[in-house]
Amino acid sequence: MSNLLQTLRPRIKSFGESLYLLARNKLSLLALIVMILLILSAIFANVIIPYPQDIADASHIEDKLLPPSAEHWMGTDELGRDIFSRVVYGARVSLRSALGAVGLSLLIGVPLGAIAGSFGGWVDNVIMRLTDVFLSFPPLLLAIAMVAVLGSSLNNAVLAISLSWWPWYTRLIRGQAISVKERKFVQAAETIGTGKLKIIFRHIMPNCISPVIVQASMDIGGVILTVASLSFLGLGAQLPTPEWGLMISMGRTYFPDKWWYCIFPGVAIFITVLCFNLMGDAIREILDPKTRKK
Amino acid sequence: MKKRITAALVLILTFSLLIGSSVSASAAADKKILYHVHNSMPYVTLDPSIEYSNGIMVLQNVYETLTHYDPEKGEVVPMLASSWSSNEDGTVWVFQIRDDVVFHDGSKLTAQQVVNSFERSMDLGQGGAYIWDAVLAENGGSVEATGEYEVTITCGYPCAMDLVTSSAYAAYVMSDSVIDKDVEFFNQGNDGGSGPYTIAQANGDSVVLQAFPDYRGGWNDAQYSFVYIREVSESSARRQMLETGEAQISCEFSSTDLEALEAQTDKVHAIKAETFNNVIMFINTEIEPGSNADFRRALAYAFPYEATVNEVMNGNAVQSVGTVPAGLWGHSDDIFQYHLDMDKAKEYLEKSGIDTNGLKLTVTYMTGDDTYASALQLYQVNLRQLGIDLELKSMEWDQQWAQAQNTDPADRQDMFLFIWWPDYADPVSWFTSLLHSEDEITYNLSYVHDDEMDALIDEAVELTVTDRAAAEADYIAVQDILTDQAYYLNLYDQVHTYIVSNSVEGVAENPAYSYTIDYYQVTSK
Amino acid sequence: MLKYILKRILSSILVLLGVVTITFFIARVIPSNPEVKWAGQRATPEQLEAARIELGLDKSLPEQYVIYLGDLLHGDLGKSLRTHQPVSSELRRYIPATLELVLLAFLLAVLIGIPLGIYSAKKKDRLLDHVSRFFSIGAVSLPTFWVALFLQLIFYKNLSLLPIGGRLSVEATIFETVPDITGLLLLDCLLTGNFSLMADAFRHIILPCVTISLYPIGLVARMTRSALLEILGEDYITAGHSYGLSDGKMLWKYALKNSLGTTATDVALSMGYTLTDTFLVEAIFSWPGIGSYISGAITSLDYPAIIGVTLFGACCYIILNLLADIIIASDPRVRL
Amino acid sequence: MAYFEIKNLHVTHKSYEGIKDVLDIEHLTIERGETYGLVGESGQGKTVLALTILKLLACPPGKIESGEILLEGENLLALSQRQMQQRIRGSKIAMIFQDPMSCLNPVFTVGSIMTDVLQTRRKGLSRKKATQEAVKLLQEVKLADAESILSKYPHQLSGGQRQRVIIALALACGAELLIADEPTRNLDVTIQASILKLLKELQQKRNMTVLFIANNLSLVSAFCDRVGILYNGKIIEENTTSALIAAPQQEYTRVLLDAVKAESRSAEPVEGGEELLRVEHLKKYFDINDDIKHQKHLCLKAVDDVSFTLRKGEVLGIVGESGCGKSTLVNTILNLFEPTDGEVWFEGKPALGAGRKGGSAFKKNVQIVFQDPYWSLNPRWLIKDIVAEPIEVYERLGEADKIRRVKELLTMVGIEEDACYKYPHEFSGGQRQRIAIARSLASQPKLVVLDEPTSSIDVFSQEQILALLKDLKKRFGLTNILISHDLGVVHEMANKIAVMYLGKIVEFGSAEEIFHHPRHPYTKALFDSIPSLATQGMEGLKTLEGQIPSPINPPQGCAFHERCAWACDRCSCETPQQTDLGGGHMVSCLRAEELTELM
Repeated sequence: MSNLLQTLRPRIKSFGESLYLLARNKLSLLALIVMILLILSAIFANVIIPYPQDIADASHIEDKLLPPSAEHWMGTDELGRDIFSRVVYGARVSLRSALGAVGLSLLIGVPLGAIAGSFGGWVDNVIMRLTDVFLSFPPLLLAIAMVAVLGSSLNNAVLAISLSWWPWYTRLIRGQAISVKERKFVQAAETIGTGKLKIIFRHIMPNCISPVIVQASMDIGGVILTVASLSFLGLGAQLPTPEWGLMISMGRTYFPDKWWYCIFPGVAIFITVLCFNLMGDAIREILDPKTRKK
Repeated sequence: MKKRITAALVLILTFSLLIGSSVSASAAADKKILYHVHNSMPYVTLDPSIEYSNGIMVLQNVYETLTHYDPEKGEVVPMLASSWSSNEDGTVWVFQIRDDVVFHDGSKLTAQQVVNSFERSMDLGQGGAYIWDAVLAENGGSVEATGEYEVTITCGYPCAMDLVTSSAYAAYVMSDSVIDKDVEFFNQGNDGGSGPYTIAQANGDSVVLQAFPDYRGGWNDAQYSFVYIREVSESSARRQMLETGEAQISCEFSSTDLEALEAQTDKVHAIKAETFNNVIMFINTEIEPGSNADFRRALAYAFPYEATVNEVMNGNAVQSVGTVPAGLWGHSDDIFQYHLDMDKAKEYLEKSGIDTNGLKLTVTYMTGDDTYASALQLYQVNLRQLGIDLELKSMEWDQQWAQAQNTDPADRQDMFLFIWWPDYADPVSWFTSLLHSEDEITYNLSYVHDDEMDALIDEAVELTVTDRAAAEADYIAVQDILTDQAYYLNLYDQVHTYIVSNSVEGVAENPAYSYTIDYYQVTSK
Repeated sequence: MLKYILKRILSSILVLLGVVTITFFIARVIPSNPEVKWAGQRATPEQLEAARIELGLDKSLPEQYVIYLGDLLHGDLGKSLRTHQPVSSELRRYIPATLELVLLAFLLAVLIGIPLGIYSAKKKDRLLDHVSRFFSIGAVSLPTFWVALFLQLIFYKNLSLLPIGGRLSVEATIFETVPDITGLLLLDCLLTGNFSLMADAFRHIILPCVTISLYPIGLVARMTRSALLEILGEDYITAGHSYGLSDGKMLWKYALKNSLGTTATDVALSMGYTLTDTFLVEAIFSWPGIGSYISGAITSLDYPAIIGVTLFGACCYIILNLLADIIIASDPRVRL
Repeated sequence: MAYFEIKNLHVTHKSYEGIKDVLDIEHLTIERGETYGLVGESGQGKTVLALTILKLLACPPGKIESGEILLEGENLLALSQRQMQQRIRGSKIAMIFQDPMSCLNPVFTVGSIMTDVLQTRRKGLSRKKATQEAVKLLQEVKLADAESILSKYPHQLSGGQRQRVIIALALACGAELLIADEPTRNLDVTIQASILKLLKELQQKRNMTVLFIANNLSLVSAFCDRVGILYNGKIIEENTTSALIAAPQQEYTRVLLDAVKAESRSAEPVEGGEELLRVEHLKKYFDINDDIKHQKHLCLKAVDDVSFTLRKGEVLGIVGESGCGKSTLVNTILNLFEPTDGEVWFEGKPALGAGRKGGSAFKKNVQIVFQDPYWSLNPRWLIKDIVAEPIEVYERLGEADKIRRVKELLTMVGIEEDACYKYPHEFSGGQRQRIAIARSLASQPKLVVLDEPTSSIDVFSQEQILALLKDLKKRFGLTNILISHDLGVVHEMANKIAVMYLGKIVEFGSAEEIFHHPRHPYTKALFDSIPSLATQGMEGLKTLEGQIPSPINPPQGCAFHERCAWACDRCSCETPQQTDLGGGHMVSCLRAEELTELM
């Protein structure tokens, strides 16, 4: 921590302030706006999209693979369904699964990390070895194994991803916990005689959480990408779910003549992930210049 | 430092872009290469007794069988065997072997080597080895050399051995020099065949075949001295390779790639090959609602046959009539054919008295085949009109199969999308494997148990050898029951469309040997 | 130091054992019938029984596990159910291709990523920074399998500048004697001085390599940038300025050296994800590497193969992780 | 024309709250060879000024609105970064930073850092020459075996050594103006003195001009010719040192003065009641084993055989340099650490080993107030929860009663009741310390430990906090243990003193005894080395030479003998025992008797 300029370094207090800091960087601001739009469209998908029935229960084989046009902004797919509708709806699918995966990993990773960091000793050792084991699985293979056992579905893919993802948070939290443990208010609690568990979960964990939140926000993008990859391999979402990765894998057989089929979902992935990553970076720089996946 | 490395890289890059093509320039002149890109690995093993997969597209050109199925004639013709005969009940078969056959290692073919080859397959008991069931010692069969060029095969029970010996699986004849070798030996690119080509290289994803100069058929300049078979899974990639003229033969294109290619008549032409592969939809007849015949009929009427054949398969398929594909004996065009008819479907649904509200059916299909996915999604839409919710489950074959074999019928799928083809030109496998009731589930995945059918099938198998016409009649009778009861749905027979460079002619696929091309017949213009 | 490394290696082995155990048991609960795969789909019950015995499936799970571990010690990963060949020898055939790809990709990552990171750190919040940030973040935001399709279209079909896939041209495979010393084709060609072949190999590796390197490039650039920014905020940098040291020296000598440790770890840890990408991309460029192999193994649940590849991946990760830790440990600041 | 001159310099800092002035200096001149002291607490803009002069201020968020900084008539603010780097920084103006650790690049050896600096300054200086130069410089700053230090990494050096290296670096390029920004801030008092002396010498030798920035007047009084008081970025008062101390004009200046005029007030001795706490032969060793730099299993003797008794109503002040084991001692008594050996009796009952459960009675009775109120309160909790935490543990109280109790406590420490529903960061340091005190009283303890209770809060609050503590002590008949390096505070609060050195209590006794007749050489040295207003100029400042030996392998015999001015051969072999000089005045020095006369 730099002591020289401490007096000058802003300490984030309010939400407004973080917004202000964020707005100073045009790129991040743009990302923020797009991201909000994405989230909104994900929430209100059914209202926005022109052909809601094309999501699941319709097919117009007669007008399959039409190029983009006034009534089909992104053309139609091999069953004549409106790609625009499906891409927009796909935002919901991707975001939901990404949030699910990250949330689940947090659920597993954070408490473990807090316990490992606070207890130290053999508990710490066991937990950290475990994280090593899970980290050293190539995520894809872990996913494959999971899916092979549980059958392929979007939820199982999400589960699989969380399984390969939680160790990152465990590591991060542990690091935090170790430093927070040294903070005086923890010692104070000890002198007061507060119970160990209460100290871990009421004192230490809440004070570790912020960098993890930052990390999580940065990970969303990556997770969306992974979900797409799994679906691309047929290990994730099942038809006719309009999942972007799945759409690309269907569309690539019609590439390049029917370019629109696999371009638009790809672009959608790119923009979404880009925005989340940009935001993640921005948030990290604002809140906590020190946090990094390690 | 960094600078130097980057400089080096740039250098190599430009350098390579400039002279990269020189390799091809130097060689291609004298030796002609036929480049065949395939959508999946060209082989799994190269062991002629074990391979039970794509490998036959290689082995069929390297090894030979006693007999060979001729699709024009619709019967088996001599290959290594010059002639054969059997006793009237078809339990003893005598094959006369050609005396002018030379293996790639230079040794000459004798009856003993035939015996050794067959016994090798039986001993290993892998891949297609089951075809020798009737010959196995425990079933009272045997293979022996009854002369230098005469092989006598004794069967435990009547069996059309002339058809069996034409099989592309487990029936290849190989030189003694490789009899005791293991899989690894073969996968390293060694072979002991007598066919027109020898294996020059085997790299897992690709194989190089080289003309065998002493092949008894002889060689002319138009034929190719090298054949390069390689996996390129992406349809679009294979298409581009044909467009640029890099490759000469490929098939299994996506509908759009096919359209695009067929349009480019200046570069390539299409060759359609009817196959014995047909796609079937099993229905779990052991539990509600699949156990209800009218309900099954409703399902049958709701399937979008035409759309699938024309739109999804883009004409690379024909709707099945009965279960035996056209071109194979046992097929009849008079068998009843279902067509998409939602009114009839509704009608039968009412008849069945099945309550559809909240009714959910699962269908399992093999991951990776987009045409299945499309067809099923269409089906899904139709069924929804009947108030039935169809859930698509893409699975790896093994899981799919394992689930289908679940001991508790309720834990199995409701429907199962399935592709079947005979290992040799005999319809028997559809009936014995898919329709004959069995005590341990293997391929009867509608779980049919129909005594009438069983009786007919057993009879037909007996008759196959002695009175083929009668056998054919029985099979047709079975198919009538099948379609009436809709135990499973016959969806369509595949048509393989090869895209072939205009510089090449003589490409043809033999339906009895799926995906195999007799490169010996292929010549350049 | 030595003691520390030994200790780390020991724990790595422990981790590896964990991986093996988990994969082994996962593989066993996956619903599949290995004996059928071994004996053929239409095999008779007798043949199936024989296969079960040959594969040792008749024994109890713990027994099988012990046996498997025993074999593993002798480097025996069992036989592939599909190809009936020892997995170890098959891996030996496919791994070099993948390694060649990944190593080259990481080389690119370092050559492009680090300078990029440095410059955008130097020009923080100026245009160049925004551009490079956008690029590096964009690079990690692209679905690789998607990029691959485009590169093919552009460089093969439209420009017909580079081959569409594979490791060598047909003619090269058939007529040239391909050297096999290290298995890294480019290197082997260099060693044997066969430059025309090397050029051919190089033209083939460009596209897949570029595709795969996107992710690490972006990552390295980002990490370098943030690491540098962090360090440039430290007191000793200000102090250095006050002694009149030049900015260049500060950046290139002081800051960079300090930042290497963190960057190295991040790159090492990101390896797993890069491997995943490789699996996806190899299929598209029909690159005869571990990716194509695994996808084959997966479609037929050939679990000896799957475990083999998993172990390979785990080893890569563990080794890289070890290296990273050693890099950090060699940093004088660290006193664990 | 003055040598160095600042004319209405105005610096602002832009942040979310808007633009705020950090510096607004109308006029400041320093003549050549002069030592100018700039005094103010942290946050008053001292560092900003230093950085501005060198043009190293981060802009944005900082911004130099207007003004001139003239060095020999040349306006530095007009120069470009490049010119600054080439002509001014290092060669004309050099700076010494407050935190010696963070100011040396940890991944380079001292040698390479120094040669770098030397070579950039003097073009074409060979590495060999540069190294020789470096050695010279290090010797000049009185670093023994300079060669070996060149090959060391910063973290391998002690604080004092680092600070000397930094000074050497500053001198490296022959700067004439030296800006010393609290150069002794993070150093032990005894080291502090020697560093100051060194600076003084160097200044005279090289006849440099020094801008000395400090946060307390006593240092400046000893060191500087003229003093300026910096408050809210403005110089509110300026005068020659003596004059300023004699007649401060501003209120703020007065407070600053009071803060260091400790001797003025002293605690009234209380008649100790019955014994409350007895510590017997308490030991706390820490195991050190280091994976990376494969050292063999070592142990650090943080607390080494400490015994004392504390009676009801007493206030025991524990003094000693940092690392002497004060805090460890307390933490061990408080059961935060497992003691390696020894006994602690509370009200005649064993307080240790009783473990978590049995100990709770003891824990209830013994509470602690920590040094830094910023980290001693959980930032994520509401004040009510923080203060109520002990109540939660020891009493079953309804929400309503709890709140009532909390409010009582808060009013008691002078915090308005509606603080309950606020978070710590909404309060100033002083207020937080009050809240911490409220919490410590919540469980109605008998013994309250005060760990540097005032050292990290502004001078204004310090007074009030001390007053509050005294008051509370009276009201509840509390007994206190007070840890502080600030003798002023100890003087004011404590009526028993324990002087610790390397984990041992070297002297123990009543406050006035020890303050007025210190018997242990270390105690004496400790007191002398602390600059006070009394000592004008550096001469009065006694220094304690040598580094504090590492507690990992303390010297044989008397741990202090290496630095002791009175040491004799006996000291180096014989370990002194505690001897009572009467009136419970214990000293562990072999020559205690004879020294009474000598010192």
